[in-house]
Amino acid sequence: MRVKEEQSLTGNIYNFVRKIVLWIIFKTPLKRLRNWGISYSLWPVHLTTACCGCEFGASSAPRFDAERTGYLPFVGPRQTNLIVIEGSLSKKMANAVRLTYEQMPNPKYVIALGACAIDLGIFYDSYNLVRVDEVVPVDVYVPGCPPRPEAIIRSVVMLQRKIRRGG
Amino acid sequence: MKTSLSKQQDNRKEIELFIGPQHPASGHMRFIGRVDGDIFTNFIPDPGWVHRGIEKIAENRKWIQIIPLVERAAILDAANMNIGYVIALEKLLDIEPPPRAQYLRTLLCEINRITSHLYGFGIAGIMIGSSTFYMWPFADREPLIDIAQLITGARLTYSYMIPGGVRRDLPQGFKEKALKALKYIERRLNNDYFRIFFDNPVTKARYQEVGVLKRDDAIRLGIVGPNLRASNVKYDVRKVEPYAAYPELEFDIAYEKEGDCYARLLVRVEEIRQSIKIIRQILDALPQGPIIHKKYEKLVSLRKLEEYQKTGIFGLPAIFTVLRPPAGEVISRVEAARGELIFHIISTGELRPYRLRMVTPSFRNIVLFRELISGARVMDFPAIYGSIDYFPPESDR
Amino acid sequence: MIIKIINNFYHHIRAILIGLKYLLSPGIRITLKYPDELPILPENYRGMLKLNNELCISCGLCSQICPAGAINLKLFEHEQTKQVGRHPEVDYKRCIFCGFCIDICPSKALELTRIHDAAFYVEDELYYEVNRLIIGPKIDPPCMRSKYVISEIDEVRGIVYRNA
Amino acid sequence: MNIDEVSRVFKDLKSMIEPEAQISILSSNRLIITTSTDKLELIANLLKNYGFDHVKSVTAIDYPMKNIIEISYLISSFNNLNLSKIILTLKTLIDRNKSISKSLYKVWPSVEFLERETYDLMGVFFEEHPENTSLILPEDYKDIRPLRKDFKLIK
Repeated sequence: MRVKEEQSLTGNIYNFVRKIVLWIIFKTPLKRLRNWGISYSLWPVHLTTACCGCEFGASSAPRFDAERTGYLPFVGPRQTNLIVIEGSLSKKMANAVRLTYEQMPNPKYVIALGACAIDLGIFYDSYNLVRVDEVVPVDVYVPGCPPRPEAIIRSVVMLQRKIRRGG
Repeated sequence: MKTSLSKQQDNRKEIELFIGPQHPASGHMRFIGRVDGDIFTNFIPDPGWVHRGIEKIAENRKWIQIIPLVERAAILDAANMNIGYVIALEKLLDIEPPPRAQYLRTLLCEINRITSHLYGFGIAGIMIGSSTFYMWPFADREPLIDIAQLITGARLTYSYMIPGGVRRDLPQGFKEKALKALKYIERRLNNDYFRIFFDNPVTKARYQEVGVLKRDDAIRLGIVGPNLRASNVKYDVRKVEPYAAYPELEFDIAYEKEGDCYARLLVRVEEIRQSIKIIRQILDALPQGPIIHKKYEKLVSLRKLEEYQKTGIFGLPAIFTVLRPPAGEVISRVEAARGELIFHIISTGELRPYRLRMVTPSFRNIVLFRELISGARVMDFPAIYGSIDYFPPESDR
Repeated sequence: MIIKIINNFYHHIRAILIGLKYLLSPGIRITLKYPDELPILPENYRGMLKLNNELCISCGLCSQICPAGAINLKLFEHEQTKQVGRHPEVDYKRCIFCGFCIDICPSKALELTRIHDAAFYVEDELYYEVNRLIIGPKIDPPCMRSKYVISEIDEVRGIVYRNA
Repeated sequence: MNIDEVSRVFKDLKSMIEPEAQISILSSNRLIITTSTDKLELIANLLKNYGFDHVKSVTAIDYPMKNIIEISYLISSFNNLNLSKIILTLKTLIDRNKSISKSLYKVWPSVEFLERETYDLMGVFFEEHPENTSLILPEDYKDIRPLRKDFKLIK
């Protein structure tokens, strides 16, 4: 951090304090602590876009129990920080996904689940689908149709690693 | 304070209430309701949020490529979607699969019916706030999914049936594993589920005499599946127009008389029991023999034929890539987990179908939302939705 | 009326008791602790693909049958054997794991691996060229201390896990 | 279902609906009735009185070469177990450019969503249908309706 000397001595205290606070949050071990905290409290919004949602449900159910990784599907977009796009995304739904994404607080992450979400999969020439990439930025891609619940948990673990490495 | 309240009541207006599209339950779907107090005066389902255009895409695919495509309509219920299409295709090609293949198909369909109903229970449970009854059925699906995975090699999307037979024979030691899983699920269903959910006074208070569908209404609206049978109509495609190995198997049609939400759940419970009975019969009376029509058996390469005789995995013959069924029009109907599934296929003798019409049970049940929820209280909506066992991707296709 | 109240009370208590029974008995958990315990799936599970390019006869049937259009053929020359042929490339961005390509391959050049739990940060990594397909998918276990387990169906507990 | 019963139903229906429509047997459980659009409701009423109480499917098929759209109603029965073994196809042909047909909502309320879907995906307008609005496609959809043959998917 480079705070100019005259700035710290003369005037603009507000700017100075802001810079100091930003430095403490983002450039010191506090940032690591913050990332560590975020990585174990991923709350995906309950936005089951298509049929991969069955496996999304199964991954939260007792056999796989994704909650062990600190990941709990939750209802409102304001309280969540992860979107899991389960499968195909229709044009009608793309609007809703974008709206949900914009309502979520920062930092926010996206997992694209299944072939349909990544490149439309078996519906590659469909007239009513869009790729997830065109709607929201994606952090982790999971292939499969549908992906197994293990793969879903793996994607969550990978996302946690990415966040801890510095998002 | 009092006056203002009463004043408000005098000028009371109906409020428009939007539910969804962000995940009201299994998959997304929007409802537009008008509420007066806490009573829905009008309720309009608005589907189409998972529309992928399967009917149109099918016109652009080879016949064999449509098998995985129609499964994606309801991957919970893939085997039943699969068998509906394959039966239609076999009618066009005029071939009949060997008896062992018929039994194997029936076996997978019934396993799939159980897993699908258990999924429905889980969703119904979480919708009325009983998270235990979300966890239990979802956990108890898993042994059966494992069984299906042993046969087909996939968890949900099996693509198991091909024209003329099935792709794989049973693996070794399958029967013991399957019987164990059946015993487990039977014990859980008959004891634990009833104790914690179906006999629970809370459940009964939420479900009984809510969302009553009378017999005449059910017929008038063309409802299908367990929802129809809960209104005392004994219509089951497996009995009316038996396909696969159903003519040789013994089972009863599950039905209830009341037509309310509770009856709809009980019909599903009884159907699971009948499915278990069917699977037991199949495991006992599985005929020996080939799993694929002899016309196709000769068409695979020698190496594949060796593998087939050794491990029971039948490779697809190369002719399937250029399959051209003769021109014609066929209709097939099968009983999927959520009701009657219809395929209406027009062939012109080309590489691809001219038109494939797929009428899924959920789409025919969609009208229930309007009929049952109009007039109900707001908090009856989750109970009714859960009891209908509606699956949006299946409805929208 | 009183009978109904007693009946309701009885059923409430019964529901609570059965819930407590499953809560308190630790032996009946069926949870697979995934990143620590990796499942070994049954033989012939339809996972990711592997190509044996010496057996491939460049017939192109796999690409013709693929329902998702995920297999492209590409002219390929093997580095050591100098064998040339049009070999398949798999695009896992589209692959739906139906296994049709393996079943139709007349020379058994494509084989199944049971790898099923892949996930990627970068989209391009999902495209498997011939070179990578010959080596087969290399997916690291998600954490260092993972051990392999086999799941078995059990009459009492549903599913049990056994160390492999 | 034996063939005698089908032929009995066939004879009954034949005496009932001719000469307004033509009926033929396709196989042991399939009957086909072909009629014109303006007689559709009349025939449907007769069939309903005979015992066919619901519609299973409304299939519209586009034939751009002949400039027609064929609409088939698959009809069967829940009440009468003998009739429920039969699937009866009620067919009518309409002009492809106008693509207006008569709704059967008054006869069988079960066609409601099936006809709405046909309107949405094939662009066939059903007169006297209570709600001819889009069901599945977005409300502002302006293109050619997707199930028409001249709607091409991009590869």
